[in-house]
Amino acid sequence: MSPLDLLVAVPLCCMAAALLLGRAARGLILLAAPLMAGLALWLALLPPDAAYLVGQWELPLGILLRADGVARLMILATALVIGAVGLHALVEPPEKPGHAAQAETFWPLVYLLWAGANAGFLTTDLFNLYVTLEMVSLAAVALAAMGSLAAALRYFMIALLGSLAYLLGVALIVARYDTVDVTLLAQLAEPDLATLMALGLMTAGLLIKAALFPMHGWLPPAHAAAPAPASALLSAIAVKLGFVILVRLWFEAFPAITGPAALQVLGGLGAAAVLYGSVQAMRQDRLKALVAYSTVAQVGYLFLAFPLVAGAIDPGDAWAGMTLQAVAHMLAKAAMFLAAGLMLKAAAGERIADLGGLAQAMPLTVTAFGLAAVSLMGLPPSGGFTAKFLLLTAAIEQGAYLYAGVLILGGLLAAVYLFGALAACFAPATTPRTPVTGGLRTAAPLALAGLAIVMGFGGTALVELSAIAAPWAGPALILPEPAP
Amino acid sequence: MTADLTLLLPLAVLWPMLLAGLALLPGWGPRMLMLLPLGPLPALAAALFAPRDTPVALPGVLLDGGLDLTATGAIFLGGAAVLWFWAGVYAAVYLRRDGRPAAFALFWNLVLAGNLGVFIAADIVSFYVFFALVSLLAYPLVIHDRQPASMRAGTVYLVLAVTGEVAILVGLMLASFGAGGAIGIEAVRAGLALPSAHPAALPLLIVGFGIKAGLMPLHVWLPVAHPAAPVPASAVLSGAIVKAGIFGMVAFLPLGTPAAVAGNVLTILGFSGLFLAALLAVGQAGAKSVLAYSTVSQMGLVMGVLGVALAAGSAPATVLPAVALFALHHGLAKGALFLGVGLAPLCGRAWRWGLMAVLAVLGLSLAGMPLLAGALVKSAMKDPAGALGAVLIGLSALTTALAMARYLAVLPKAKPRRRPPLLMALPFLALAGAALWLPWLLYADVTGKSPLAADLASKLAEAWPLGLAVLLIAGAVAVGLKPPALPEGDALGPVQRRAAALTAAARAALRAGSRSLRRSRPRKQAVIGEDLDRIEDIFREGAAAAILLLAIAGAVVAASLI
Amino acid sequence: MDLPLSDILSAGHLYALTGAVLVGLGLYAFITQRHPLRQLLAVNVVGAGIFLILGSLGRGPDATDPFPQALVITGIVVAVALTAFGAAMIVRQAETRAAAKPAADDNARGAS
Amino acid sequence: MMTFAPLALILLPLAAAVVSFALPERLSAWRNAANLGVACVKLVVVTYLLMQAEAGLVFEWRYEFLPGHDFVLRLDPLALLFVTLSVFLWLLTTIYAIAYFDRGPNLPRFFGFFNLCVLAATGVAMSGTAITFFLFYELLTLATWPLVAHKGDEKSLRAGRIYLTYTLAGSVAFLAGILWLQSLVGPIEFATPPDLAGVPALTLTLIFILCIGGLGVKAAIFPFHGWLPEAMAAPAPVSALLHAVAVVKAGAFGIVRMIYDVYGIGTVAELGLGVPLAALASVTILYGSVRALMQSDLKKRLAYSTVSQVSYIVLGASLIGPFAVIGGLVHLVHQGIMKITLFMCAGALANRMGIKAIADLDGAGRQMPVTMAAFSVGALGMIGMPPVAGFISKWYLGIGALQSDAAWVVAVLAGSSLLNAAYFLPLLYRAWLLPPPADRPAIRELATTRDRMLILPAALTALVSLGAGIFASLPFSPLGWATLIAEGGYLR
Amino acid sequence: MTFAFDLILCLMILGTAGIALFVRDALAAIAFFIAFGNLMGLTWLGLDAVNVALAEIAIGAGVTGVLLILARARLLALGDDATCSGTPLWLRLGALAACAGFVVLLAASVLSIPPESGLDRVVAPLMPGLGIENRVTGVLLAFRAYDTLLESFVLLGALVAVWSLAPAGAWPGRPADPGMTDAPMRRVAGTFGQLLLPVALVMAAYLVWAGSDLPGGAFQAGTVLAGGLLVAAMGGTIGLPSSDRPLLRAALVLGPAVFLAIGLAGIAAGGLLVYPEGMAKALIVIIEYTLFLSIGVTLALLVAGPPVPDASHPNPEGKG
Repeated sequence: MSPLDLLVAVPLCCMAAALLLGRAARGLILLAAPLMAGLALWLALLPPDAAYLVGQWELPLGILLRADGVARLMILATALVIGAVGLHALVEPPEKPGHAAQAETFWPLVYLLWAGANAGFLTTDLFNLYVTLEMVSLAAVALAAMGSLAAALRYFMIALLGSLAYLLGVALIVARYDTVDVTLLAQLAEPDLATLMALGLMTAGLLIKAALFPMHGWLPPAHAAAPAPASALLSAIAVKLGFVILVRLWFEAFPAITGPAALQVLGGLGAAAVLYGSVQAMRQDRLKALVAYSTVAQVGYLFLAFPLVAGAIDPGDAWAGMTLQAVAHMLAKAAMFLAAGLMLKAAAGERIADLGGLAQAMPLTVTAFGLAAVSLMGLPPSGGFTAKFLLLTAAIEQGAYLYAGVLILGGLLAAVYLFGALAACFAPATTPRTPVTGGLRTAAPLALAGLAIVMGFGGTALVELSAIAAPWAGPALILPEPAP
Repeated sequence: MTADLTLLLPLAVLWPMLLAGLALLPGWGPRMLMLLPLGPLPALAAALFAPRDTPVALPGVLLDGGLDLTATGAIFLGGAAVLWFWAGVYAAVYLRRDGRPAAFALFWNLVLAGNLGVFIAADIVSFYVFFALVSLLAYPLVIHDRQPASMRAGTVYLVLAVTGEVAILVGLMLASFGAGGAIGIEAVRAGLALPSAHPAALPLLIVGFGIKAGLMPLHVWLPVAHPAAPVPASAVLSGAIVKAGIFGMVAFLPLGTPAAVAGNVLTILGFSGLFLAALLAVGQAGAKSVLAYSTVSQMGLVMGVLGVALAAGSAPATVLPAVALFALHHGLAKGALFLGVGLAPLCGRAWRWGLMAVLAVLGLSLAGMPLLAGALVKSAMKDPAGALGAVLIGLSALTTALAMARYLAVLPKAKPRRRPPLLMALPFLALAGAALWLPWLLYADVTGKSPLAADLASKLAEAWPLGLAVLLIAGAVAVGLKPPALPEGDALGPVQRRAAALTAAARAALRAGSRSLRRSRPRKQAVIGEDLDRIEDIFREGAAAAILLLAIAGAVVAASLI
Repeated sequence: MDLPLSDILSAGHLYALTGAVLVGLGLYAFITQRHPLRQLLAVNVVGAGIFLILGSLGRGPDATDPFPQALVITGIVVAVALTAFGAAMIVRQAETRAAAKPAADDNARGAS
Repeated sequence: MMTFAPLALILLPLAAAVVSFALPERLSAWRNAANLGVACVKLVVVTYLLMQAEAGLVFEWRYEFLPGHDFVLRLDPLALLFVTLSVFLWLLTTIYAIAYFDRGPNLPRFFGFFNLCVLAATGVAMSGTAITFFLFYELLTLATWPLVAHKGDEKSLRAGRIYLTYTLAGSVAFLAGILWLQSLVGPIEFATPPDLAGVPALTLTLIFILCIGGLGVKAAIFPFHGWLPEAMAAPAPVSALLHAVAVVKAGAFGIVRMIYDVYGIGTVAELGLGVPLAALASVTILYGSVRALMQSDLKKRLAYSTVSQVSYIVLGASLIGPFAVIGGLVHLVHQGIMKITLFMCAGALANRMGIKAIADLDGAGRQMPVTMAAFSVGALGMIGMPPVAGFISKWYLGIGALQSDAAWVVAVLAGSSLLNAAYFLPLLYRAWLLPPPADRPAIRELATTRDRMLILPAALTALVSLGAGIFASLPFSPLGWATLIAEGGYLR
Repeated sequence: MTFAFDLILCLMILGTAGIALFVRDALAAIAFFIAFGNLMGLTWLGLDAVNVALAEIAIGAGVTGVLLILARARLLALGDDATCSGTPLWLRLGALAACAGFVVLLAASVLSIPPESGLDRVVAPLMPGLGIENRVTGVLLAFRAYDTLLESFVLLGALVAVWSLAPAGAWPGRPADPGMTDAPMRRVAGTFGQLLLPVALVMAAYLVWAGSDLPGGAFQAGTVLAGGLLVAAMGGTIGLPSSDRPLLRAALVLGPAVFLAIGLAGIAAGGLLVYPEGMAKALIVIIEYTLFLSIGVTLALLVAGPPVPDASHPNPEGKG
């Protein structure tokens, strides 16, 4: 018995059960959320070398599941986010009015996403990652389609392209090395054309999935149009899988062959994403579009961290900064989308200018939005701050002033657009408000935002957690002995 | 026993403050007005009985300040106490129908406290605090009747007072620093004498005290403010409060060490004030204005003498007693003259003649009529004043006499058949008596010389300017010559108008400038916005994604190959 | 009949090259085609090319590696699943547009 | 056990904030009780701590919030000075705010953030490391924003936006500065200043500029002062708080920490950074005064006055002389007490009689004599009129400037005093000497409990500012405490 | 097979692919795509990968082709003929340059890798432990069963995703009738379907059984089953079920669920998807049969598309 398999198996069981239960499947989340949170916690507390060969088949062939720090943090955050979003969706219908199909299919898709994300975070197998990537993409596109079909179709096409690029890279790796396991590739990889080509293709494909500028085009329309719980899942989780796979590729499988210049390509794109996403976010007059562009900017930080991690003498801080940024963004962005959904519903409009009076009408929801904004802006005390602080420290220590500048500027720009939205809530109401509050509805975003803030207090523990079995920390993973 | 008597010093300032506090109690205002004379009594006691040069430390107050009564200070303190006392008695009657007795009592007592405190402060911080108290809180007294003229006068007063305060503050800072951070007045004065003293310290102090004391170009507030106040307030303003400025100079001028520049400037300004102000006084239409200018003139004399002494490096002991004595006489006499202005309308017939007689004697005394107290103190001043100074002082009798004649001429007409109330006449007479008597009494003590030692004949001979003045007045009256009508505050009006015009111009320029700045902001935002939209549309295309995918893959490969 | 080419180009490489060209063709079509259904078709061609590379490079002199074969089968199934979803979306989008258009036309007519 | 004392000072307002947020409006009495109770308890704690500190004890609480970066709360004398000030003024402001709002909208929010501000200000004071300082500094920004935008009208929102733009830009500059410095010398603890010997002078200068620039935004140093007058859109208790204790003081306090506890006097002097900073502070002093003179709105005039006055603290810190330090530190307290008096009075005038513009002040002294008397004391103190406390600050600053061979500063002080007089005295003139407009109804100033709660805090601070001046050399006076700090820390 | 055969096959593949991609008419494009798929199947045969060949022909060409035809038909009914649209020349040239460069790079990479069956050596010794012969099945259902497990859920997820597209008012409901509109044709299809369905069932069952040792397996078999079901539905032999039928749900979930259950049961034996010694073959067969059933139904419903509003209740969002 190990959380490594249960974390994938439980959501799959839930998906099957949801299909069997039909409409009654909604309540399943009441069981799944605590169960998964418990499993995720269990995972986080496992000994550092926790690993697992599926079916006990040895490596070049089999699939290795492993709980490193990144996986632990991401899975914990995923459990919290999906749990909260699910509980929220229990009382706040995630579907468009009248779309019974969406109401029913929402749940199996969520569990598919959950299983896919967890499987992806845990596995070290590149092909297995492809399958999980598709699980997540499929669920994500379907969830996005609940809002805008056109946006979802565009998302689908571009995501498909990304998947194929990744698959092509995997194909080259399989052919070249006869294995797709990251830990093995770390020992085998050589900087020849095929490997580089594979790395380039996989990277480019995954950047699409991660929505890094300039491949982010699909994200804002899809995330902005989807129902709030769906948007929350998309922005929080779907884009993170691409990021995690890239981390596996660049820092675990191929650190030996990725040159500093290549890292600068990613870092540069990340920096550009921060600035571009922020500028676009500032220009939006619809709340959810703003939040979606904020995701574009926030994703930029993740990649801006790549050269910082690689360039650090002691990469622990930058690594933790990168990981915590992902986690903090998950929590905060999910909270923000949920809150935004409630606010827009109460405002009966989708523009920022419609938000007037909400600070009075639904203070807790606006508080959740505000707390999430604090984390996204990187203001203390929050997970976002801890992450940016670590990254900024690393950037300055390395003399990477350009990145440091972008980190600082990005926070400021975020403040400009997020406070703009927040301020709109304080404006007097133009029409009477019918607040949408109460119970899980408000509690979910508030809890998530609160967690994003609380993260700021547990910095040391989180940094230590992120460092578990990190690629830079020491020798490669000691594989468990196969059963006799 | 001595220790107990030193406590008179803090009591001298705390007692009026207590009275001021009582005035704040609702309904106590009129009562406190009656109690005004009580204020200076502890100070009087202190001046008489408190031991000299025995500092009283007040730990914890301000910067660990203290009080100290010097011999010179005692004369100032005593004179001021007498003046305030009688003026208080006068005020209690004069203002008995006043609409704001509480306010008057409050500020009267506060100013009193400040005024007395100035004379007994031992450290510069306390000194400055008292000085500010007397300086600024006199403002409500000036504008007490709320007439437009008073308000205008008050504004002028306040502007110059604040300017003076700042000058003094900065001067004291510089001086204190020059003295190694010491705050004792003696130490600071010694520090000012050092070559290392900041060059700006002394000029700033002279300017600051000069404003208060009516040094010539800085005197403009005085002729407008003194007449504006109620009569008793005018009396103390001109008689006692102005002395605070003089005392400041007395306390801080580093006498004994030649300071040529500062001394000569002070001399020139002081003596020119002596004559110019007196001449301006002749041109005034109001009795109080005449007196105010006369004060400027008299104070000019004091400051001229101080300037001479400063430039010459005369020892303090040779100068200060004379100055103190002169100030005492002037304060009491001027107080009496002001009270006389208030009495004049109330004195019909015989009373008026009596009044005029006393006033004339006082005027002659001020002018230096031999055998009167004024001549005595002037003669004391001539020693430190140097040769030229002595001549000038002698000549000033002419101008002073003219001014006094003018004063008598413009004294308000009496309403028929009025007789002054006792409690107003008594203070007047008491002050007049004190002015004429006290210098005689103290002369020997203070200067160490006998008041009668000088040759009477030579004194009479020196009084020729006074005789000339009498002739001139007689002539003028005979021909019906009228003096030119000069405005109160002479140069003040034109300067104010110029200043107002300048301010308006500056305002307009500023406004125009800021408007032009605001206008020139280009509006390009929309264009950039459209471009951004277009870029974003491109990114949303699958084709773009595909090409970018290839480009990024290529870039990663290329970058790895580098 | 043996072309001299066969000396330098094994069958595995030949199919792999074909796969590479298929990927390129598919990509080109994906970029230049506008209709989503045609793009979907292009994506399928790209996928086929990739599978071909994957499989053919596992073609040894005596046997074909079962590992890439299994991956290809998995890939094909995933591809068909996605294609089905994509096709359904394309059709639904067309339906929605068609449903919206007459209403818009009616409005236009009513207005004029 | 007393190691937790600093933590308690943080947690108490947090508890009050939570209670305020949580209690619904109908339980406002409980909320008020909680706020006042916590404020009183804090006062007791601080009094106790002061007594302990007098005995030389220094409390410290430490927690490693990131590897290598400690979160340190440390109550050294300087911290205690600021803490005492904030705790004392907060109690009064709370009383005042309760009366001021009475039954306004959104009060749970207001009091919640209000308490978060206390928390942040206390935290800023007690921060033992640069990072801890930054954390609270930023929290302060965030907690203040909803207060500035409290009214929610166009003006307030605009003010909030401007406030944030300035302060966030400032804090990132500050963050960049300290991180840069940390990357060179390791974590910065105020108690043990870092060894800067190996760092190139240019780098140090740049870092100094970044940090001071960042802190200078909150301290409203020219040209970063723009937010402050705008923030006047906030309700009066907020203005009082922003100006007197929390925001501007945090900036000024930070500058003091930077100069004395991070760089050290020697390094600052060596780099020649003191004089330019003093010059900038001087420019701010004069500029703020001139701008104040041009305002027609009462609160705006007070705001520009704050711009001017806070730079005295910076000036004192940058002059690097024993007296100047004392002057700066003591002005931190004096300005706080006097300015809060002025703002509470301005708020009371607006609240009771609707007086906002200076032109409306006519006759206010007759109708609200206690308020105006308190106002007058504050104003005279600002001018530097003895014996109100402001005079003591100016005195020390002046002497300090001379000690540091910067006699020109004395001229600045003099000019500023004149300008202060020029913009404050007309207010007093109007209030006391001009008749009230005929259409203004007569009021009884202290009729109800609420009126007394509104006005008496200001009267008390006015008395305190008088007392702080008159009894300046008592050991527990602000001056005494500032001297203790200076002797203990900076004049070695 | 000779090199020349390989070469010609490759050229034909490229040719059909080119036509499929660039021919104007959509139906022609799809037809060529199906041809392309079949040629690909041949290629896989040429590569000695029969399992893949079966999958490619059945799924890659067959199911995908039907899917595309059906989609095209539905689009055509809506007035969208899905023809090639003109793109600007600069875009074409740019794309051409980019793709050509990319192909060159890719080709160079591909050529740098020697084709060899590296992992065959690893797989071969493990096969006896499983008790089955087909190495591909071994990889699919044992060594990398985890992939396959997830994949089966992907397929299920795809159906859920398709269902989620159902228009308002169509839930729960049946997919649009894929039946022939032409009556004679429908009758032919009907008859054919009555015949084919049982045949398909039998054939599929055989494919599954064979899959253990010979080429074949659950996916290929499932496709055959789906084909049979679809043809039967076209002819009206069977009606497509409503999406909320419990039996249907059970059929869909059965395969993945059993797979998952067996995988979880393996935890008792040491870990996820661990087959106890000696039971591997039996378990694999169980998985294959259940999976085949579910895959068949899933694929058939995938092709059929999302439920549509009941014809008796006209819906404004329905087909025009």
